[in-house]
Amino acid sequence: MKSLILHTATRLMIGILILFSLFLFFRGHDEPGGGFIGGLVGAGAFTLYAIAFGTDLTRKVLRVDPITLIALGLASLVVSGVIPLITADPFLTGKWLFLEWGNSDIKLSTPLLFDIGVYLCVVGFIVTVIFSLEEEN
Amino acid sequence: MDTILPIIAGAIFASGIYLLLRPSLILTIIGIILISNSVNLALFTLGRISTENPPLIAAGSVMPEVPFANPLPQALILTAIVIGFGLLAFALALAYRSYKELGTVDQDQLLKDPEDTSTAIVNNTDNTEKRDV
Amino acid sequence: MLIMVALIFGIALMAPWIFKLFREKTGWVLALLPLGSFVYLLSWMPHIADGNTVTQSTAWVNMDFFSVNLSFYLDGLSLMFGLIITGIGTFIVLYGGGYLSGSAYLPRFYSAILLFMGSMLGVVIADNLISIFVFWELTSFTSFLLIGFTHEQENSRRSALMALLVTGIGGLAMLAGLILMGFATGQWEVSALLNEGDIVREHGLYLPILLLILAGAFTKSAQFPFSFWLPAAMVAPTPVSAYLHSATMVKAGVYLLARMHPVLGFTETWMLLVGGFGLATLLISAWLALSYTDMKQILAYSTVMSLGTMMMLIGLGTELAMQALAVYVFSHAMYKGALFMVAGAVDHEAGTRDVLKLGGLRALMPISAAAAAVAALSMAGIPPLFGFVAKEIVYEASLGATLWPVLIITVAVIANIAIVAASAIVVLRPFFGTAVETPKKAHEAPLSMWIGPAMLAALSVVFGVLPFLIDSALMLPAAAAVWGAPLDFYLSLWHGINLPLILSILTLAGGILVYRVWDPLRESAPMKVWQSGFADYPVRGYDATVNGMLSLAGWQTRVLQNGLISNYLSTIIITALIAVGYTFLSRSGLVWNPSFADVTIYEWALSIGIVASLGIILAFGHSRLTMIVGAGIVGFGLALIYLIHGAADLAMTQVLVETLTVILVVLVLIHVPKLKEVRSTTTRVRDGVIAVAAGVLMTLLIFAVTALPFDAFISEFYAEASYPLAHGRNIVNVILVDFRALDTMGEVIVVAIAGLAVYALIKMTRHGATQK
Amino acid sequence: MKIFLFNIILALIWTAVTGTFSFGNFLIGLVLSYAVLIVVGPAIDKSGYTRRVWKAVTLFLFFLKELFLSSVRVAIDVMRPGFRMQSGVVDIPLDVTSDLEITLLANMISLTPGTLSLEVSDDRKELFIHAMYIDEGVDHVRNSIKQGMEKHIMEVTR
Amino acid sequence: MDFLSLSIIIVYIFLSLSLLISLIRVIIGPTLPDRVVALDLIAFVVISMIATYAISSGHPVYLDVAIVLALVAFLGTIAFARYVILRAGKLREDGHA
Amino acid sequence: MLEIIAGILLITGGFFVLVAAVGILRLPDILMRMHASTKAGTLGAGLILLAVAFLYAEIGIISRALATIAFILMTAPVAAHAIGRAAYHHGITFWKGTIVDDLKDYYEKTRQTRRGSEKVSEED
Amino acid sequence: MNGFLVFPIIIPLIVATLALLFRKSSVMQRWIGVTGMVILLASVIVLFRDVYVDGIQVLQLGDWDAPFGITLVGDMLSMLMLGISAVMGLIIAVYSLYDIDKERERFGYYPLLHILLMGVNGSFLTGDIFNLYVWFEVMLIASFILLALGNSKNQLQGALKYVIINLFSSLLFLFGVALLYGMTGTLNMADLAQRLPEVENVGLVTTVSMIFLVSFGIKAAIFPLFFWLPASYHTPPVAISAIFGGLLTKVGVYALIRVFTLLFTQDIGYTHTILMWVAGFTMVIGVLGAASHYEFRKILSFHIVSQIGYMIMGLAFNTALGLMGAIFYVLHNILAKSNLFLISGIAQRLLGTFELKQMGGLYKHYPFLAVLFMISAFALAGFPPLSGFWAKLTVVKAGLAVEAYVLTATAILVGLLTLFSMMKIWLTAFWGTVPEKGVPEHFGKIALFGAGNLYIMVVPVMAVAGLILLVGLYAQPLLEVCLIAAEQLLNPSVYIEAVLGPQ
Ligand code: NA
Ligand code: NA
Repeated sequence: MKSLILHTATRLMIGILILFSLFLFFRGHDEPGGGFIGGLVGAGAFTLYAIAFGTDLTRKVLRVDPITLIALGLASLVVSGVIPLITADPFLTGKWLFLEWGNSDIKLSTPLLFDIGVYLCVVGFIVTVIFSLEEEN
Repeated sequence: MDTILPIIAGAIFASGIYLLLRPSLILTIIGIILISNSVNLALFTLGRISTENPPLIAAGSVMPEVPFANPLPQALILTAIVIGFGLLAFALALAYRSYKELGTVDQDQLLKDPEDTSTAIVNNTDNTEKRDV
Repeated sequence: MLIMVALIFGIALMAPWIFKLFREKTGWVLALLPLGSFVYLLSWMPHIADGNTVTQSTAWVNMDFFSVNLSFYLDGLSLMFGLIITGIGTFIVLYGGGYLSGSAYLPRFYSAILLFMGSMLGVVIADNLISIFVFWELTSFTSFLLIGFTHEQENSRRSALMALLVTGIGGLAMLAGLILMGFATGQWEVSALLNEGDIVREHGLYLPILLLILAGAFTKSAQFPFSFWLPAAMVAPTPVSAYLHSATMVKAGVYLLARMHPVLGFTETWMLLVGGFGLATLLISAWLALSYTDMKQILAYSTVMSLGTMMMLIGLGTELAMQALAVYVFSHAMYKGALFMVAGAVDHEAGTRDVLKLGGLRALMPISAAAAAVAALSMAGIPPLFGFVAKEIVYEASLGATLWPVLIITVAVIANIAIVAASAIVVLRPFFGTAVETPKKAHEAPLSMWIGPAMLAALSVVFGVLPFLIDSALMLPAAAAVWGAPLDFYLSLWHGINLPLILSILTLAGGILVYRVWDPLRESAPMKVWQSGFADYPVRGYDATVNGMLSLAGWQTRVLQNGLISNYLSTIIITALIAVGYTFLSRSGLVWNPSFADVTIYEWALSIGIVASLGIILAFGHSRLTMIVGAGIVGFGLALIYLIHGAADLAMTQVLVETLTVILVVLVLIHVPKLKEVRSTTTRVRDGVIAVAAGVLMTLLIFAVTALPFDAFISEFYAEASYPLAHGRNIVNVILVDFRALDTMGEVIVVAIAGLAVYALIKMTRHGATQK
Repeated sequence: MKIFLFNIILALIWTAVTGTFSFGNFLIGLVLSYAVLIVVGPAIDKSGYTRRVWKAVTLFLFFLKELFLSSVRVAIDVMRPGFRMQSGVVDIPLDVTSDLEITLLANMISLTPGTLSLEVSDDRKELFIHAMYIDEGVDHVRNSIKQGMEKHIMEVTR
Repeated sequence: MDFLSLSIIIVYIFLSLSLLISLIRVIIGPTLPDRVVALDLIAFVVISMIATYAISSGHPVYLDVAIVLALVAFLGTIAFARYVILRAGKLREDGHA
Repeated sequence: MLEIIAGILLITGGFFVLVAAVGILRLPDILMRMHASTKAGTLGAGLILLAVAFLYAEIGIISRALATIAFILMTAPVAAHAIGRAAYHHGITFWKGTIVDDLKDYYEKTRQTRRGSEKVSEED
Repeated sequence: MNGFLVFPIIIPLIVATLALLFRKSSVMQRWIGVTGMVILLASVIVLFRDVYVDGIQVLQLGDWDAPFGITLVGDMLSMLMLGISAVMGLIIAVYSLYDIDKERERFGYYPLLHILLMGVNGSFLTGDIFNLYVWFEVMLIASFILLALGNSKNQLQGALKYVIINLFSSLLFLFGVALLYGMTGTLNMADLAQRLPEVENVGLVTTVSMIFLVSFGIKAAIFPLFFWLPASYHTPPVAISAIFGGLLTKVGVYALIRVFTLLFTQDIGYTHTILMWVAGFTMVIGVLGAASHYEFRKILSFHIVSQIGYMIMGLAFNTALGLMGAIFYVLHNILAKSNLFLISGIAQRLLGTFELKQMGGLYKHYPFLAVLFMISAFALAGFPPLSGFWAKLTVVKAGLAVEAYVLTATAILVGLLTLFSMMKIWLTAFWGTVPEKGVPEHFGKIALFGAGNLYIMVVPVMAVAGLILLVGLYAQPLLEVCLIAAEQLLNPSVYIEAVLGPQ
């Protein structure tokens, strides 16, 4: 959409939206948020950008083909589910790694990887859809 | 027992059903959106509700504050919402593409498949690609 | 015997390749197969003649309450039929090679005819009820292929289908009958069933069993009114007609009833039904034979007449009738086979089978003429041929009928008069009299084509003169098998002057008389009425049934499958409403104790807001964007409802999805014009009623369920396990990524694929567009 | 440089929204915002945001005042029966030039008394606003904006 | 009842009224932009309601929903605006009006 | 004390939201209504969020409340601009008190779009 | 616990993911697509053996005990369904190598096919009613796009009906799940089977069963809910038609069998009587629909409906023989119906049309194809010694055993009408004369195994025809496992114990 005001605002908003989406994503295991919600907000950022600047520019910003995002998301889902098979646990069993770093502890886990997959797929999905429809204009 | 939510769910469902039966595809799709919402609300209600604490465990605690809202229906609805969204996106794209190819969104014209109504021969080779055999 | 049948099937399937090896000589090579089988069966004859039976059984499917054996049972009856099938089969293979030489489809013909032979042999020697049905169906199938041999003609295809459907439905009925009989007795082997006759006859399901099995037998054996398919099947090449439609397949029904006679027979119902149908068939078809001039049509109706005779004999249910049956079946196979083959030879050589266009072929085709003459004399029942022996004993049996003997014998004589005339027509007209110009210049048929008729004619003479050759060896065991107990009789050509002989003379005289007046008779009004009544109407009945079914089908398809989603949907919704609503009201009952006491002010506001938005959506059908706005508000309202009941994640998701939904709809609506509602008010009111009913039903169901006690034990487990075991404080998220992660996985896949799907839908160029 | 600053600002926003003001969290925020900037880098215009924090604060307070006053005025007008004001679409010649300045101005105009930004001309020389109260003339509207909001903004950005 | 509880009730009443009044504008339109403006306001009402509920329920965690709503409501409005403009252009191309 | 401040903020905020609602119902044309919704709506929601911040004097909640206010301040005018511009393109029936329309002249000059005062057409 | 149970779900997912990552390369797509099917089949065979030897296998996903986590359950019914879907998957994948064009490959045909199978397999394996809903949706979305892939007018028209009606059906399903949860507090099907009998309001359980009947009935295409099927299945490329016609509706049948043997057995006199009515009408209406059409694939589509009736009939009897028949019918029908679709595709390649009235000469010029058709068509009509014979025999026997005479008679008559419409195809396309106009140049000149790549289409058809013959001639093993499956279904306590542990 051709509007200087919208363009400028969008440039500012996209960073904030993506950051906010990461925030929602990372804390999702403990507070409202998670892969979907984070992914939806993240996708909202690119949607806004696509509406404001068109899809060509948005593709440049995104760099990755959204379908590749989907594929990567699926891959993380699979990997997170398959990791426990190494220890002969059932598919999708949660595996956790607790790292101490400074005074904050970092939790790496297959559920987190799983949620990353969710995030990527959701973003990939919405961006694909928006791009496809938007490019019809 | 909550009385008002089942009624709301029923009302949304009824509206959805009515729209589902409209000739315009777009309205049909809006009907699907509404029905989807009503079923989610029904699931929510059926998990039994009251104004309770969210199913979150405060820092330093190992259990949510009781009584806490039933988390399972929430998770199920979340799943259903996202699935519904995916399907809806598809339905919209399909409606759009159909409009582009067929020139209308009126099912009375658009979907009146001649083969459905008669046993007459209709040559429909258009979906088959000609390759050298 | 399994090996024999399997071998036949195996070689049959290889016939096209064998053909590549032997070309024109293939018939002679392949004829070794039936011949070998014939010899094999013959080798059992002494054993059987001594009153023994042979059973062989291989389990096909063997389970507790479901077993099917590939079992075989050789006794007098099956042996006789087996010999007929393989014996005539030998000649037919040879004959077919000559008749169809040069046809591109000859290899397929060999396959089909041998497959048929294997199946037919299976029918008569199978012991297990289900395997009988299996072979029975295979004969229908192979017969279909053979009738439709000249498939490029519409007529052939139609006749093939007709035969398949008519015998097919009978076969299916028979299957039901056989299964019921199996249930009734617990026996699935014929050999064992033969001792269970009393159980079956006294069983409550006797009549249904009988009717179902009769349906199978009558259709297969072309009993009136199901006989029409057989004359129609004469479009098949002559070897097929000769083999299937006179010598073997059409006798399957006769075989079946003969086989089942000890089990199902001896009741008044049996006699009335089997005898009655047989009698009617023989009378009707004997005279129908005279209304045609095509040799094959005449022979076809004479075959129907013979089948009627056989049925009548089975229906008589006396010892003598059983003897007569055995002899009649055997003699019929020989003379009718020979006559058909000759008819085919004439057609093949002269180019027509119409007796009016033929004459004096005797000189050109001497061997065929001789064979035909002998066979026809046998058919007419003239001594010293075997046909005479048969006719004598048939008359004798008729006279011994326990029920209405006078009627039976009268009908038999009247019918046989016609058959005598028919015999005369098919021999005298083409071969004798003055020579007539024929479409093709006739020559004697090749060896392969005349050897069969000649041999069969010769056998008619041999067995006529020397009946003792086969009476105790073959006829007696066969008759005993049908009777169900040992019998003792012998055959002879000359019984002295008795009533049957007098009747035979009467018949002969009458036949000659009828032959003399055949031309005017054929054209006479009563004959036309007879023809249309008994030949044309059944066919029209078949057509009407098929067309009726088709128009019913077309009508119901037009009504139901009318192409409109909204009609499909309303049908589905109404079905759901009725199924669920009726069940609910009749079996569960309403639970209705509303209480709005604890509804808070913001819940009221939200509810009013949601309902108002629904109103907007419904009222602004002309403005889709307004509807979308309304739907958005409903979504926000729901998000708030979720939120105030403790579902933060849900509320966020709802808000996000609702917004993105609106965006998507808007992106699509940019391109899609709006549509005015064109539905009538009636339709809209109807839809409104459906919708309201659906909504009310949903509400009531939720009320009814929420009135039940609820145990949230799963969620309690989640609450306890979420932090200690799954390391998460947001229980909803832990459910999503851990407790029920598989759901989430599936859901994400839906979304992922939806992405691909939308991409493909929008981006893919229309298929074929580039080619055009 | 500006990107780096933006990076830090984003990291601070991160710590603010996460509500954990620890160094570790700030680092996480820094890393995440860096990642974000990698993603959205091309989207961010090189020219563009304030380093004059105190001017910004002044501007912000000025803006809050205007917002409140405008709301009160609207409230009064809304509640009062009948409408006596005169309104219209007015063009404002611009002195500010950069995207950020124009956007800031336009947005602030939209949130302040009786004015609403509608369009910026292609040559970025004019801003079209809808003004609710032009009872004192079009020029008065123009002047009050140029002397008020635009001046404040330019103090921050120049 | 303390002052806060009273003010919460008053706010709920205000907000509920606002919601219903905005709905009237949605209903009466007359143009799509009118309705979008109303929808936009409804988003503000809902944000306010959520914030109030975060107070009245004692669960500030609900505030996060308000943030999310604040972010995405904007997206919706932009999409509508875009629709109106594109649609107007399209109708013009199609030779309407 | 905090509770009193929060209560006052709440009521004031609620009042402004109500003003915005009444405004969009009462004001005579769409641009006029947008004045109400943008300004009063933003202020109302902001005040209520501020009340939350006051009431839960925790850094996490304050920062979130302020972040929300910031988002609203950032987005509301942009949204208003977008929809106002769209409304103009769609065709506005200005109320009788409208005395000037410079944008119309600009559009005519640049032939960017059809003149705002003419109704484009059907509702969609 | 049997960790292998998850393989039929994750193998297709991994394959699809790889295929997506390599989506630019047509060669990779094909290799991945076909190899994936082979691996899937191998994994199913391993599982099948486990279940055959050791009885019902269970996997508690995420290591959360039932009923808290999601349980995968492999009983004999699941294994049979998995087996047939893996076989068909491989067959279709190979057939697709020729039938599916580069454009469709580029837009993700192979990943979609695998995801479709993943949804199907998940539906067969899951022991959780909500998870079943999820797999249904996975299957649906994949089928939606496979149906529409290509965007021809026919496809879009068909897809719209398919999509909207199936969306509605899914929502109904979800509502049913919600009600079940509201009644029992659980979603695990074994747990549900335990708790549903304790629900005070028995009539309410029966009411909910009707919701499931309607919802699954739509998927299974029973009367009067089947309209979407004949309106859509004839529109996509043949490979897709085949997998739809063969497999997809059977997932609905599977679900009906599952819930009406495990969950809804409290009022059999009512529910299963309704099933009988449904069965009868479905058979008749479907076969009449077939009789009234003259398009190859439409005829086949209507027969799908008709034959669903037989399966429902076996289910309605609720006896070992009936269920065994129903299951056997499902398996047989998938083989025969898919193969007929595949044959229609070859015929179309040769003659350029699916319209019977413009077809002919196939028997004359392509006798081998005629044999393949004969085998499949007569199998469908229930002729011995082909697979359909055993299917028909068991169902008819079961019907007579429970004295459901009218329904059995209907089934028999419908069998005849099935034969009628199969012969309609035979009489025109095969026996009929070569049409004078519109026949492609190559007709009669190219051989099935000669020039071109037609053999890629013919070999899979041969394989299926071989299976049909094999199952017909050597039915015992399959009938036995169908019986095991039926007995497991009739004795849910084994299932419940396997999932929830000894009670
Ligand atoms: Na389906
Ligand atoms: Na089928």
